[in-house]
Amino acid sequence: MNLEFNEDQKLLFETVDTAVGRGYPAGGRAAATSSELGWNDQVWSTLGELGLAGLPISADHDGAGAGPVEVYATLEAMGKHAAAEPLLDGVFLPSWIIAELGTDDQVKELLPVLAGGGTTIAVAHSEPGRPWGVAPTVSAAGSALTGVKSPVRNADQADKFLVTAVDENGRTGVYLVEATAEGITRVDGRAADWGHTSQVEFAGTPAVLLGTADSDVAAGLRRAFSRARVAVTGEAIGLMETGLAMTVEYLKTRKQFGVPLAAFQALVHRAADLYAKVELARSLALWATATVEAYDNGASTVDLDGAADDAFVFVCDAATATAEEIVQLHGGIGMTYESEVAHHAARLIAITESYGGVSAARRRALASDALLTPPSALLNNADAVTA
Amino acid sequence: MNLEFNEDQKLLFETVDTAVGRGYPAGGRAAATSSELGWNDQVWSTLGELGLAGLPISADHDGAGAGPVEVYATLEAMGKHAAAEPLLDGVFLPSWIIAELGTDDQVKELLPVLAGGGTTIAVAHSEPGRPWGVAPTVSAAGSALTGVKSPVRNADQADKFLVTAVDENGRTGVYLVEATAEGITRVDGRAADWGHTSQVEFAGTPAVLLGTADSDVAAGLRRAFSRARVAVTGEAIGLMETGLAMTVEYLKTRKQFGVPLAAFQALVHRAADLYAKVELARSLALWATATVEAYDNGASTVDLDGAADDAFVFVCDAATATAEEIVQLHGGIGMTYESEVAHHAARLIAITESYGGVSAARRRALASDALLTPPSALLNNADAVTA
Amino acid sequence: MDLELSQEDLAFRDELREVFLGAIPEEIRKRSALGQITRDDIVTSQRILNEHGLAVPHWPVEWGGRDWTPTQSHIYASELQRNAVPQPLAFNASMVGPIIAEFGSEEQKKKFLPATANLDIWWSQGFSEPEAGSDLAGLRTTAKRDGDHYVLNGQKTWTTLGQYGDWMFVLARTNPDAPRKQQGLSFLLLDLNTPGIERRPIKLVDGSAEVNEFFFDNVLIPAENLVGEENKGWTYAKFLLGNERNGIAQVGTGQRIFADLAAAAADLPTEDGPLADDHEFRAAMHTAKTTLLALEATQMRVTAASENGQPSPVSSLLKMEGTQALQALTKLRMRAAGSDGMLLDTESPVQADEAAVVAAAQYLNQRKLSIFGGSNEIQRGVIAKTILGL
Amino acid sequence: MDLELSQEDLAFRDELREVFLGAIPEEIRKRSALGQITRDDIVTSQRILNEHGLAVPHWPVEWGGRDWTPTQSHIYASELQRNAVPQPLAFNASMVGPIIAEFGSEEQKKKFLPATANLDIWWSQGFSEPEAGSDLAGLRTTAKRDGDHYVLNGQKTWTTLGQYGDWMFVLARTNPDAPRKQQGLSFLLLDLNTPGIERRPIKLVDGSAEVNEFFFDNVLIPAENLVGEENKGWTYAKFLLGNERNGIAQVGTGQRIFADLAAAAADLPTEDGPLADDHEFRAAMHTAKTTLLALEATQMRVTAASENGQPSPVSSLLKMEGTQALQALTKLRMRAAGSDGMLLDTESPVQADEAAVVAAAQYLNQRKLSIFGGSNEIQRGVIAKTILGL
Repeated sequence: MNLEFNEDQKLLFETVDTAVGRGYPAGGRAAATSSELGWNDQVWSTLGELGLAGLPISADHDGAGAGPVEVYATLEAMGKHAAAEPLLDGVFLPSWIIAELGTDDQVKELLPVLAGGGTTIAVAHSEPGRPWGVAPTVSAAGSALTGVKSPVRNADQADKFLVTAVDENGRTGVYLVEATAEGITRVDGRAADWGHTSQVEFAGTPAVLLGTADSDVAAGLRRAFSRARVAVTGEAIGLMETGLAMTVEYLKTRKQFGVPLAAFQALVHRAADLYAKVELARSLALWATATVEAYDNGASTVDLDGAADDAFVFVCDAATATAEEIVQLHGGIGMTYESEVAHHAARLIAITESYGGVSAARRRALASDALLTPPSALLNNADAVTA
Repeated sequence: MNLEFNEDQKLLFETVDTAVGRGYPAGGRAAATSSELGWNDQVWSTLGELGLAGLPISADHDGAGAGPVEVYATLEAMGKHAAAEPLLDGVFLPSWIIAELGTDDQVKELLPVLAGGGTTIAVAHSEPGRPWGVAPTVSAAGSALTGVKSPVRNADQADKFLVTAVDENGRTGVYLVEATAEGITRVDGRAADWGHTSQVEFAGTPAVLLGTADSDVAAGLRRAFSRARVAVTGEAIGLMETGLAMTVEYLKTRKQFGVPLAAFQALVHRAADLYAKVELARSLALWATATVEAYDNGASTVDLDGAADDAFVFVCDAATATAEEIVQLHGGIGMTYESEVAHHAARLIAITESYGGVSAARRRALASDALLTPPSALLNNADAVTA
Repeated sequence: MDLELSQEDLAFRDELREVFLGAIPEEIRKRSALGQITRDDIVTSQRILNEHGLAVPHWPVEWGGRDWTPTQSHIYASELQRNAVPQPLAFNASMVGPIIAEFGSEEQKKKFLPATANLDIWWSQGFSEPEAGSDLAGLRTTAKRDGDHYVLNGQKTWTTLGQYGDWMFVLARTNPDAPRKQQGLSFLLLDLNTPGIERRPIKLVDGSAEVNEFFFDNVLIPAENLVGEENKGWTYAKFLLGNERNGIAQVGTGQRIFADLAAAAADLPTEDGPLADDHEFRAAMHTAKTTLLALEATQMRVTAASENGQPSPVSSLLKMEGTQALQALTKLRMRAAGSDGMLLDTESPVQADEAAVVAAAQYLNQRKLSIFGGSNEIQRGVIAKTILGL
Repeated sequence: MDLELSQEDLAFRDELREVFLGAIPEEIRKRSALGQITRDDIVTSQRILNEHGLAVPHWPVEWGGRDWTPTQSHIYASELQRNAVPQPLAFNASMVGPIIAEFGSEEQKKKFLPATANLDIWWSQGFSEPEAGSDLAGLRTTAKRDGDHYVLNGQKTWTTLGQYGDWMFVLARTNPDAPRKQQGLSFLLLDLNTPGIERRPIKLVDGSAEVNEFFFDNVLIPAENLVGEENKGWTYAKFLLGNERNGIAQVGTGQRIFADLAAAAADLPTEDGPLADDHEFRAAMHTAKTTLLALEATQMRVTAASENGQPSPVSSLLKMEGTQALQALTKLRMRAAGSDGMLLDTESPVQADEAAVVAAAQYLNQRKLSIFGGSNEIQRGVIAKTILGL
């Protein structure tokens, strides 16, 4: 019974914290996202040198073979600085999809490249006006894709795309596309959090099916996205913690009516409530991370997707409330592009709409048969006895 | 376009306020509900002398023929003092049911008696463990009722009961039963707000069908209960206003750490939020009251039941929040039977479970086809033009 | 009680709609609804309204006012909002105009009021400062009298749409030795073409650039541009606070967003069917609907009190609760848009629905509602003090 | 990380369950779950626990303590709550016992500790006063030394279950001239059979009579009943605050209520089917469930910190958030009960389900959770000050 980082995990957190922090002084996220790349090249190189691209990739494929706790620690440290490097979306997530669905040859070919760092694969699943959980409209006729994906994060820098599409037989598959392949039209823009994002249109674009026609694509994708939902809660916790810390600092230093804002008890109590909210969210994020770890260790009773939905919903609700409150407690300053806290808020909000978004996750959680099962954080202590 | 009391209505409010206030000094509700009657006999007599029993009963039947605004004004004034007299449950509600469903002879016989004051009829619709909106389990075989109704408010003092029951043909009807009829077993207790309340069991109890076998009982009951839901929002507003006022007074006078509680900004801001909540609730309660009035005046576009549900839900949510907050801001004192504010809170909570309760009202509102129609408080200004 | 507009009021409303829908170009109203209005849209719209006598109806009659009843004023504000007509620039129509009309000299009235009504002069507001936001009276910008001029030094910020400003009305300290900080402030009119002014846009995190800061370095203001008396500026500024209650809760705007969202929800799909059938969405819409009804009914109560010549204490909650209702609606709109709100600022158009594309940025932008124009924290303090006596 | 109890801990848990479910009578646990526990239930239960060495496990070993690991203590608190076992009387087991064990004389330990553990003495708490609730240090009850006695005068209130009290531990002012109000307080043990004591029940609005007030008129306390040093009482009282963190969030209680409610919901009908299928109910249950998981995980983090010998700052939020989660569940229970919660205190049994009958009164009763034992307002202040440095 333990939700703590071990010593290695603590060291990992500190290493990432230090490395990312160096590249993200005040204004760091604004500078990174407004650059050509969309992130900080220096930080990205350092992360690569530290071997973090290969963090969750198995050692057989030149990765570190680390588990979900290491992923969480890394992303929390990045969230602390509102870092924009596409470790999760451009490396971890595609690596999970490839590991779930790829043929042996594909896995052997693709994962070592991802683990080596310096390359990203953009996952193109969302479509305009289309719910996350239904079949895509992009069609895969033969080995050519046609249709529109949007938004696709960091598509402008990706070397490849993983694209969900439906073949002639109505089967959904994931297809690997080279970014330089013919018939691709990109419309570049930004997300609400200023991360580079694009609409990507395919017109007869050559593609390769990931895995084989009889893979259980739905389950594989679901697991990979569940991992991403849990991982991104780590980033959210880092963002919330720093957002709260900046707000507390602001209350201590900013004066109105001749006294620091911290003299106004109404604001102080709201900061205390926010602290409680963030810590509860952290606890649930850690629990979900430990749940993924237990799943990976073969625990048979684990509901990976359910735990991911529960944690994602809870953390996203806290993230929304935190985004609103840290801005409100800063006043006008908190609305400006120049302020750190505004970028934390914007990124938190973008997280709540990631991987299908919080509304869809809540719908799944509420529809789940397991909803009314009494909660127990411990896997082997679930039988709540009632009088 | 007007939600104000006219001069007569203002006078009515002041009259009731004064009359009830005299009988309800500090501790008034506790004293009234713990008495044999369950209310204050003196106040009840005064209300009768003022002709308030007959307030909404038509002049043809010896009533005042007043409308929903007068009912609202009366109940808000009673709510101000947390008064326990059964004007709504024991007189107005049965009079509406009788007016909706009774035969001409029944109406002529019963309404003048109710209008005369001094008698009450208890409406027995709720059944244990049974949702409000489904057919009753009490059976009406021939003209004899068998089954259990609970809770029935002020059943111990009622001269008659109006009982919903299902006949041999599966038709729901409302039956008139003398309180002294044979086969009645009463188990007396109290509601959470200390109002006298009973379980009433019928075993072959003689009864008379209200109206005829082909009356539209469902619609008639729905309208009568919608009127009751709107009327009780008036009582709730009175309770909330006084509850807030007592809390504000407490904040001003009660000292902790050597200063009045009003020196603690966190508490003051919460009082301000509470004020806003109460005033919004009042606005919606007044609007629903005006809507009933428009309905009575023949406005064809009025959705009486929908407006009643919307107002009841909104006011009950505010009532729950107010009950919790006025107790919390008082601390331990607010929990005690001796304190006024505790009785206000308890009565507010009881209101939220009246007439089927807030959860069922919300279910109806959310299932309504009208839900997504853009809101307009004005009946002839509803066409919101969109760009 | 009465839930109907009178025949006269209905006729009045229909006249307004004829102008709003007939004379104001549809594409302007559409951009306005999407939060993408341009400077020219605002100018065009206000000049059309002015042409029809509808830009400054609450001014004194001799300067273009209409002497409407409170009900008529309520209808006017409501119809502007419902129809997404760009509101007459508040700095002109609701702020500096009424102040000049009330406290200005005859020369000032003649020089400024017609041009202000017609938006020939675009006014900016020079009140807030970096260290004087909620605590406005703590402002530090000084205007030192020197012969025929005041010499202005200091900084103003949060100047909404200041990038278009021709003139600015400035609250500045003319007597630094006044015993109370509210004393010693004066209300001055400043031509923004005067030398010594630096103007910098402040970009907001949603990407908009609607607020600005201004730096003043020995800027000369002719003494004739002092409004009213020297050192009485606080009185004039406070005059604004109670001046404009109509439309403060923006119920008409809320109704319009509700209608748009309800219409969109029929077509917006979820995994389980149209969003319009989604329970969480319906529950949130029910809260929004009843809140808007309660706000509109509250506005009716305030209007009735005005008809009776009394201020209603209830009006002070309209800003706070109206703001929160609008913010709740923009959040709902963002959730309805989902990931389509996460691609914007593109060079070419994208396939996603336009209203969805701007939804998340709009949500972020509208966080300002509870901050600017008297934060909700300030409103709570006002309610507690003036209404509850706390 | 590890989401499993070790084999040792599982065995430990199962041993506890054997006592909790095997030795504690089922009807006592049932009454406890319904909030209808009697004095005798509490005494019976504690004596059974004591017999099995489970009444005061966190006391020093020589007085019955078990020297458990933090994990074991966590399991113990959780299992008591989950199984609705009446907790050992907090005044005995968690308050006066640990204080006497830590600060009392040998005579006091011998005289009081075994009887306290076995609930042969029922202790009441004499801390709060009418003018000293949240501001405990402002208390006014005096204990003036007079020869071999202290003479007690004043009033105590909010004494939970004081109607059963045999003895009371009293915080009283022995030095009214101390420079700070926290100084000059002493911790005294008072036999409630001493002359000069008046005891009055305080009825709560839910109908319960579990709190009392006490009036002291020249009550003589033998000087030997002073615990520790004179005027050091505040130190001893504060010792309690950090002393008992296990179970403070009452997660086990929440899990039990959740389980009961989930089971009931399958049978509770609404107009549209079982409550278990109702969307509003499911949404509220999801919030309750994730909050309970988050609280349990937080408790795990606090326990881990204790294992490492460090206090976790997170523990201070457990009271506040745990309280709110329980209150949310009692509200849900009330809504599920509907009108069946509106008939209680009947002479004969009624047809409605017992859990439904008590639901509304329980909801009202549980409002105390966020008030007593350090109100949530006090908790926010503590978090702000000690954790955030505000």
